[in-house]
Amino acid sequence: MFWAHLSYLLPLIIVAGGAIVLMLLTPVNRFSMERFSLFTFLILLLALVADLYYFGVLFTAFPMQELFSKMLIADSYSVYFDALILCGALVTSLIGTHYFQTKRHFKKEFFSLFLFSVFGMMLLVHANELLTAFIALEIASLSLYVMIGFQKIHDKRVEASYQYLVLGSISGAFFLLGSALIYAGVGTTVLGDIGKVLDALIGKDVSLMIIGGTFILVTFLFKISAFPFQNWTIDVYDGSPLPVTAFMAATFKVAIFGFVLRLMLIDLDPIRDIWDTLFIVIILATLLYGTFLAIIQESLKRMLAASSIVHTGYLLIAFVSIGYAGESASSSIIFYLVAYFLSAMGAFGLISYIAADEHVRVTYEDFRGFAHVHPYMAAMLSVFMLSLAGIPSTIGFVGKFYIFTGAIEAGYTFLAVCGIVATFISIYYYFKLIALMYFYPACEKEGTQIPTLSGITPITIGVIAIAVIWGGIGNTFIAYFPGVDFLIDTARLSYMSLFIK
Amino acid sequence: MSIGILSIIIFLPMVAALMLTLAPLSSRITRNVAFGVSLIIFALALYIYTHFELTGTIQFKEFYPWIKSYGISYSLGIDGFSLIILMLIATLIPSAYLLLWNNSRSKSYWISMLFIQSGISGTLFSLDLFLFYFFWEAMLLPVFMIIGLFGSGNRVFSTLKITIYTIMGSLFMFVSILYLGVAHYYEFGAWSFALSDLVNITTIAREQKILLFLGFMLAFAIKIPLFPFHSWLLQTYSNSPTGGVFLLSSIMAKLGVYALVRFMIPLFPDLFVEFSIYFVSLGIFGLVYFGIAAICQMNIKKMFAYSSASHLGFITAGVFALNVQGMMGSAFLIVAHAIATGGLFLLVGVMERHLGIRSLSGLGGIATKAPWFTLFFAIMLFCTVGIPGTNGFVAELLIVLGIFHYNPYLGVLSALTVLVAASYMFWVFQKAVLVKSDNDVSHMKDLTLYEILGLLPLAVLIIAMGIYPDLFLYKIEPTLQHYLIDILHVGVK
Amino acid sequence: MIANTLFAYIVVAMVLFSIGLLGVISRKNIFVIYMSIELMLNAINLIFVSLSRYHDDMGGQVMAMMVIAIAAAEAGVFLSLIIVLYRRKKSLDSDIFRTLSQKEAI
Amino acid sequence: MSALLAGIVLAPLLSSVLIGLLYMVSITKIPLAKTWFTLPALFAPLLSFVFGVIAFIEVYQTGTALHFEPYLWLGVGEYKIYMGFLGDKLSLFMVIFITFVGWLIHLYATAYMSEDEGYGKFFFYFNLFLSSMLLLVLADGPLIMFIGWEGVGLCSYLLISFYFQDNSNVVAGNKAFIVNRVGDLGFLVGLAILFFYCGNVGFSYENIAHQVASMPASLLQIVGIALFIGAMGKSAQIPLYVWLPDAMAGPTPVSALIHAATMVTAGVYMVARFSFLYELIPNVGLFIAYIGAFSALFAAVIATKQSDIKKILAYSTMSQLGYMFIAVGLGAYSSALFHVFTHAFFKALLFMGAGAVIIALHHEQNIFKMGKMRHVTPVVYITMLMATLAISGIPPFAGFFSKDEILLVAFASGEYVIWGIAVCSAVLTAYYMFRLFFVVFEGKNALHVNPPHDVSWVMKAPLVVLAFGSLFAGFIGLPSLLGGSHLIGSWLGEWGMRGLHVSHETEWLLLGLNVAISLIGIGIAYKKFYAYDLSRHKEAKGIVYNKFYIDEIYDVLFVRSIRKLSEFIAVGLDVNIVDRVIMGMSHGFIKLGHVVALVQNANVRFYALIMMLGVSVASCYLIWMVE
Repeated sequence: MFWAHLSYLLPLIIVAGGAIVLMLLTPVNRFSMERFSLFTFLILLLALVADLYYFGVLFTAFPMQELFSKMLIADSYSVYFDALILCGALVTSLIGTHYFQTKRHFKKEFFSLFLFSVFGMMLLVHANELLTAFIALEIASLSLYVMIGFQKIHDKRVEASYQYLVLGSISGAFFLLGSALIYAGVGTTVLGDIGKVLDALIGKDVSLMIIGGTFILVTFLFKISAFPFQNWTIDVYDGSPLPVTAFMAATFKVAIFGFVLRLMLIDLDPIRDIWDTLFIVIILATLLYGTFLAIIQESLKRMLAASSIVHTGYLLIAFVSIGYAGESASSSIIFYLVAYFLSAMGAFGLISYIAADEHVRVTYEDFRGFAHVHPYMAAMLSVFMLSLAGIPSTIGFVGKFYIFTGAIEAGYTFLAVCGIVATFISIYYYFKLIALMYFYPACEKEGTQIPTLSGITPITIGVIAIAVIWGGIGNTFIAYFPGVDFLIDTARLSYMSLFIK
Repeated sequence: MSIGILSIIIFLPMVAALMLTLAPLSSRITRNVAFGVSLIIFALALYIYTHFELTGTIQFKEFYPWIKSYGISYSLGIDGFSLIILMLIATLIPSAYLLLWNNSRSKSYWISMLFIQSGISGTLFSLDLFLFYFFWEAMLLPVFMIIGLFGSGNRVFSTLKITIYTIMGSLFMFVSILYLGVAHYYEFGAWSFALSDLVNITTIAREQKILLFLGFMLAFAIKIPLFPFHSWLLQTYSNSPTGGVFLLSSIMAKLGVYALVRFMIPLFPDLFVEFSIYFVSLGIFGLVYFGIAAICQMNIKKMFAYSSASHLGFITAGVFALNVQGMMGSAFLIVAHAIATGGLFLLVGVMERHLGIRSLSGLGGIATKAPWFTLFFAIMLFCTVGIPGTNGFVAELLIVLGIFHYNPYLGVLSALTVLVAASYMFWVFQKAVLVKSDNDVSHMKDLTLYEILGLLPLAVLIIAMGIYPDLFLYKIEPTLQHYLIDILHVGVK
Repeated sequence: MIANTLFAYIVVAMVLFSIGLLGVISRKNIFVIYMSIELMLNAINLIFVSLSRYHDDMGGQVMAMMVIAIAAAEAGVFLSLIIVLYRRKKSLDSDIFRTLSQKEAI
Repeated sequence: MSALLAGIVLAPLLSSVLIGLLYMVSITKIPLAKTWFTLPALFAPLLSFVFGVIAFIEVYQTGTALHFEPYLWLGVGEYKIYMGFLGDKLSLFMVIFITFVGWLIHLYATAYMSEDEGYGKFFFYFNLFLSSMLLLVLADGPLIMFIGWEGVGLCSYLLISFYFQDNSNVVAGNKAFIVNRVGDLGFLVGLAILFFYCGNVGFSYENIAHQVASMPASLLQIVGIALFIGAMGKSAQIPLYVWLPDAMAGPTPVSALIHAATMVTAGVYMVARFSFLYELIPNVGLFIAYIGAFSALFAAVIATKQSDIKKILAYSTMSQLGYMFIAVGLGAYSSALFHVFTHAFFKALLFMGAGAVIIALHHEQNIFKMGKMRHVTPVVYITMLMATLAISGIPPFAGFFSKDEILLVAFASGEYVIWGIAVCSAVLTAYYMFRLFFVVFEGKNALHVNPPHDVSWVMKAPLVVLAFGSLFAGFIGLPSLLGGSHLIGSWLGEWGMRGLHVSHETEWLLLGLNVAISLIGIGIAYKKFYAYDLSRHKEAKGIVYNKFYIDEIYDVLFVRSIRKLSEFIAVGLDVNIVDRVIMGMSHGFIKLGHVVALVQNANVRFYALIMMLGVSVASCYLIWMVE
C-alpha cells in the first residue's frame, strides 16, 4: 500500500533527491560541469521513466493521505503535466549543455537549482491545497530567480533577476492574500473541499471567494505574463541566459496552467463566469500589446519574448472558453502548451546554440544570409518560426486550430477573429527572419563564430524540429505511432481524471 | 493500404523535391528530374481524363481518417471542373519547364516549382475543407521562397507583401471553416469538415452566414485578385522570376476561381445567388478598370499583370452569372487565359533573359530577329484579345452570352471585353515586338528548339479549342449542370 | 463580538498590505522596497493568524509559519541580490538599473 | 455535294497554313524558291472558284440552297450552335465574284510582291484572308459568320501592318483593328440579344428568320442598329470610317482585294443577309440609307482635295459603299449587290492600275509627282480610263447601270433628300476621279525623281481581264427599261427588286440626268486638270484637304483621353489610394508599436505601479459587478 502510494510520487522524489544529491556533490572537484549536466539529464530521464509508468491511465488518488492529508494529489492530469515538465526540463538540459560549456561563470550549483525549480513545478501540478501550491510556486520561482542572475558579471542578468524577484514576490503576496481570503470564506484551503463548500454557498454572498480568486488569478496572469502584468516578460527573458529563458517560457507556463486549470475546473467552477468579461478585455489587451512589441523588436530574443505574450493571449482565449466548451477548450490549452513548448524550445535552443559569443546581440540583422552558411540550422529555425506563426504542416497550426475551434464552440467567435488578426500580423515578424536568412547573400562575419553542427544540442533541436513537423501532419497512417490524435486523446484523458470523485 | 492516383499526383512532386533537396545533385539533373516528374503527372492526368465518366459526380475518391477526434479526414476526389484545371496544370507545367530550361543555375528553383505543383494539386483535389485550407496555405511557402530567392527588384518586400496579404485572406476563410465545423458539431453532434457534410448545415442564422460567405470570399478575392484587393499584384508580378509569375498568373489565380465554384456554390447557394449581382458588377468593373490601367504601363510585366487581373475579373463575372453559358465560359476562359498568359509571361521571360529589359521603352524590332518568337507571341496575344479561331474568343463569347442571359444591361457592358484587351495588347505588340526602334536588341535570339517544343502544344491547343470547342467542353458540362442544380433549387431571380 | 474584532484585524492587515504595495511603488531604495514586500507578507500572516483564531483550527497558524519560512528564503535571495546590485553600480537606487529598457535594447 | 461549301473555305485555309509553315521553315532553315509559295497561293483561290461555280450550277438547277453541317461547334445546355455552311443564291453569288476577283488579284500580287522578302508571308495572310472572307459569306448563322467577320478584320490588320518595321503602318493596322472592334462590339451585342430570343431552337439564319417575327419591335430596332454598327465598322461608314484611308499603308493588292473589292462590302452583305430582319424595321433601314448617303457625299468631298492616289481611291471606295448602303437601307438589296458586283471589278481595277503606276514610278504615291504616264504604260492608261469611266457612271460601263439603279430606287421610294445627296456625290465622283486620271496620265512637265518604267505582263493581264469585267459586268443587271432582263434581281429571288412605281418617262429622265451630271463633273475636271502643269502645283490647304480634322478630333476625344484616364487609374487610384491605404495601415501600426514600447522602461517600480493599477481596476469592476 505504502509503496503503491510512493510510486505515485516517485518522479517528485527522484527529482528532489537528485537536486539535493547534486547540491551535496558540488564541492567535489572530481566532477566537472559536463558530468553535472549528465547527472541532471539522467535524473530527469529517470523521473520521466517513473512518470511514464502511469501515463495514459485514467486514475486519481491522494498518495500518503495520512502523511499529507490530501495536500498532494496524483492523477492522470498531474502525470500528464509532470511528463510535459520533465520533457521540458530534459530538453532544456540537452540544449543547455553546449551553452553552459561555452559560457564560463556557471557553477555546478546551477544544476541543482535547476532541478529544484523542476521539482517546484511538478509539486505545483500535484498540489491539492493552496498553500502547498504557494510553496511549490516559490520553490520554483526562487530557484529561477537565482538561475537568472547566476552570471553576476552581467548587468542584464542581475537586473533581470532583480526585476523578476520584486515583481514575482509581489504577485506571490497576492496569491497568499487570495488564499487567505478564500480561507476566510470557506475555512479551508484544500481544493476539493473549497469546491464542495462553494457549491453549498451558491446563492449566498460569495464576494470573498471572488476577490480571493481574483488575487490568485493575478499571480496566474503574472506568471503567464498577461496584460497588465506583462511588462517584466520582455526584460526578464531578454536578461536571462537563453536556456533559462527557454525553460521559463515553455516549462513554467505549463506548470502554472497545470495548477490554475485544476483550481478553476474543480473549485472555482461555480463562480468562474464572473471573470469572463474581465478576461475578454485582458485577452484583447494582451494580444494587442504583444503584437505591438513583437513587431518592433530588433533583437530576436526580445521578439520571441514579446511573441510569447501573444501566445499567452491565444492560451487565454481557450481559457475563457472553458466555461462553455470545457473539454475541448482545456484539452486545446494542453495541446497548445505542447505546441508552443516545442516551437519555443526549438527556437530559443537554436538561438542559444548560435549565440556562442556572449557579447553578440542576437538580432535580425545577425541572421542576414544565414541560410547560405548554415542551411540546416536555417531550415530548423524556419520550421520553428513557421510553427510559431501557425502555418499548416506544423504543430503550431494544429494548436491554433484547436484553440480557435474551442473558442468558436464556446461562442467566442469574436475572440477567434481577434486571434486570427494577431496571427496574420505575427506572420510579419516571423517571416522577416526567414526572409533575412534566405533572401540575402551571406555576410562574411557569419560562420566564423557559429559552431558547426556537432554534439548533443543540434541533435536535440533536430528532433524537436521533426516533432514539430510530425505534430502538424502526423496522423494515424502509421499504426502505433503517436500522432496528433494521440496527444489530444491523452489530453482529454487527463482532463477527465479531474472529475473523478 | 493502397495509394490512389490522386495521392500520387499530389505527393510525387513533393517526395521528389524532398529527395532532391537532400541529394547532392547538380542543377541540371534536378531540372531533368523535375521535368520527368511533370511528364509522369501529365501521363497520370491523361489516364484520369480518359477514365473520367460524364456524370456530375465526384470521382477517383480517396478517403483516410486523419485527426479522428475532430472528424478531419484526408479525402480527395475530382469533378469535371477540377479535371479541367488538372489537365491545365499537367499540360502547362512541362511546357514551362521547357521554356525555363536554361533559366536558373540553382537547384532550389526547380525544387520550389515541384513543391508548388504538389501544393496546387492538393488544393485542387481536397474535399475536406480543413485539408483544402492546409494545402491552400502550404502552397504559399514555395511561392514565398521562389519569389524571394530568384525575384528581381525589391523582391523581399514584394514576397513578404504577397505572403502576408494572402494569409490574411485565408485566415478569415479559416475562421469561417471552423465556424462551419462547429455548426455541424452542434447540429449533428459529430465533428466533420468534409464538404459533403458541411453542406447539410441548416442552423446558421442569416447574418452569420453572410459573414462566413464574406470570410471565404475575402480569401478568394485576394487570390484572384478582385478589386480592391489587388495591390499586391503589381510588385509581385513585376518582381518575381518567370517561373513564379507563370505559376501565379496562369494557375494560382485560377485556383481562386476554382475554389469559388467548388466550395461557395455548395456551401452558400442562396447567398451565391443573392450576391451574384454585386460580384458580376465587380467582375465587369475589374475588367474595365484593370484593362484601362494596363494601357499606360511601360513595364511589360506590369501590363500583363493588369491584363490578367482584368481577365480574371471577367472570369469571376462569368462564374456569378448563374447559368451554364457563363460558367462554361469561365471554365473555358480559365483554360484559355491560363495558356495565353502563361505563354506570354514565358515569352517575356525569354526576352528578359536575352535582353535583360522588360520596359517597353527599351524594346522594339524583335520580330525581324526572332520570327518564331513573334509567331508564338502573336498567337498568345490573339488568344488574349479573343480573336475567333482561338479559344479566347469562344470563352469570351460564352461569358458575354451568359451575362446577357443574367442581365442584359451588364451584358452590354461585358461586351466591352472585345475592346479592352485589344486596346493595349496590340499596342504592346507594336511597341515591343514589331516596330523597329533605335534600341539595341542585337542580343535577342530566336527561340531554341526546346522552347518551340514547349510552346507548340500550347499554340495547338489554343487553335484547336477555338475551332472545335465542343470537343473540350463536353467533359465539364455535366459537372457545371450539377452546380447549377445546386443554385437553381434556390431559384434564380 | 469576535466577528467585529476579526474585522478590525483584517482591516489592519489590509492597511499594512496596501502600505507595502505602495512602498514598493513609491520608494527608490532597494532595501525599503524589500522591506515593503516583507510588510505585505506579514500583513497576510496577520490575516492567517486571526482567521485561525476565528475558525479556531490550527491550519491558519501553520500557514503563517510556512509563510514566514518562505519569507526567510526570499530574504536570503533578496539580500544576496542586493549585494550584487550594489557591487555593480555602487548604489541602491532602484531607478538606475535600466539596462533592459526598450531604448537600450534597440 | 454540299461538302463543296466546306471545300470552298478549306482550300485557301489549308494552302495558307501550308504556305505559313513553308515560310517559317524558309526563314529559319533553308530559304525556298518563290514558286513554293506561288503555286499553292494561286491554286487555292482557283479551286475555290471552281467549287463555287459547281455549287452555283447545282443551286441554279435545283433551285434549293445547299446546307452543310460538319460538326457541333458549341453545345451549351439547350443552346446548340453547329459549324454550318449555307450555299444559297446570295452567298454563292458573292463567292463567285470574290473568288474570281480574288484570284486575279493573287495573280497580280505574284508580280507586285515579287521583290519583297516577305513574299511567303504575304500569301500566307492573303489566303487566310480569302478563307475567312469565304467563311463570312458561306456561314450559316451569325455566330459562324462572326468568326469570318473578325477573321477578315484580323487579316486586314496583318496585311495593313505588313511592313511592320515602319511605325506608321502598324499604327494604321492597330487603328483599323480597333475601329473594327468598336463595330464588332455593336455586332456582338445585337448577336447576343438575338441569341437569347431565337438561340434555343438553333442559330442558323432560317431559325432566326422564323423567330424574329415574334420579337418585340423595339428590341428588333436595337438589334438592327447594333448589327449595323458592326457594318459601319467593316464598311467604313460615318462615323467609323477613319481607318480606311490609313489602311492604304498596306501593299496595293491588299487595298485592291480587301479594302475595295471584298472585305469592305461585308457590311452590305450582312445587312442583305439580315434582310428578313430589316424588312420588319423600315425606319432603321431609312437611318442606314441616310448614313450611307452622308458617307457618300462626305467621302466624295474629301476625295476632291487629296493628293495621295491610294487615299483618293480609298475615299471613293467609301463613297461607293455609301451608295450601296443607300440601296440596302431602302430595301433594294439586289441593286446594292449589283453595285457591289460591278464595284468589285472597277475598283479592283483602279487600285491595281494605281499599283502598277506606283510600281512604275518606284513607289511614288503622290499624284502631283506623276504625270505623263500615258506614254509610259499605255495598257494601264487604257484600262484605267475604262475603270474611271465606269466609276463615274458613263454608259455603257458597269458602274453606270448599278449606280443608276440605286439613284432610281432612291428617287422612286420618295426619299428625295437622299436622292439629292446621291446625285451631288455622283458629280463629285466624276470630278475627282477624272482629276486623278488627268493629272496622273496627262499631267505636263512632270519631274520624276527617277525615270518610270513599264510593268510586267503578269501585272497587266489581270488589268485587262478586269477592264473587260468593268465594261460588261453591267449588262448582267441590265434593267428592263433597256431591254435587259435584270438578271441579278431575278437570280437573287427574295432579295430581288420590289416593284418601283415610276413611269418609263421618269426613268428615262433620271437616266439622262445621271449621264449629264457625270459629264458635268468630267467637264470641270477636264477644264481644271487636263494637261495640268505639275511644276506649278502647290500643295492644297484648308479644311477639306485636312479631312475636316476628323482624325485629330478622334485622337483628342478617345485616344488621349483614355490614356489620361489610364494614367489616372494606374497612378492616381491604384498606387496613391488603394495601395497607400493598405501600406499606410501597416506602417501606422508599426509606428504605434514604437510608441507603446516606451512603456518598457525597465523600471521595477513603474511596472509595479502598472500591476497595482491593473489589480485595482479589476477589483473595482468585480465589486461593482457583485453589488
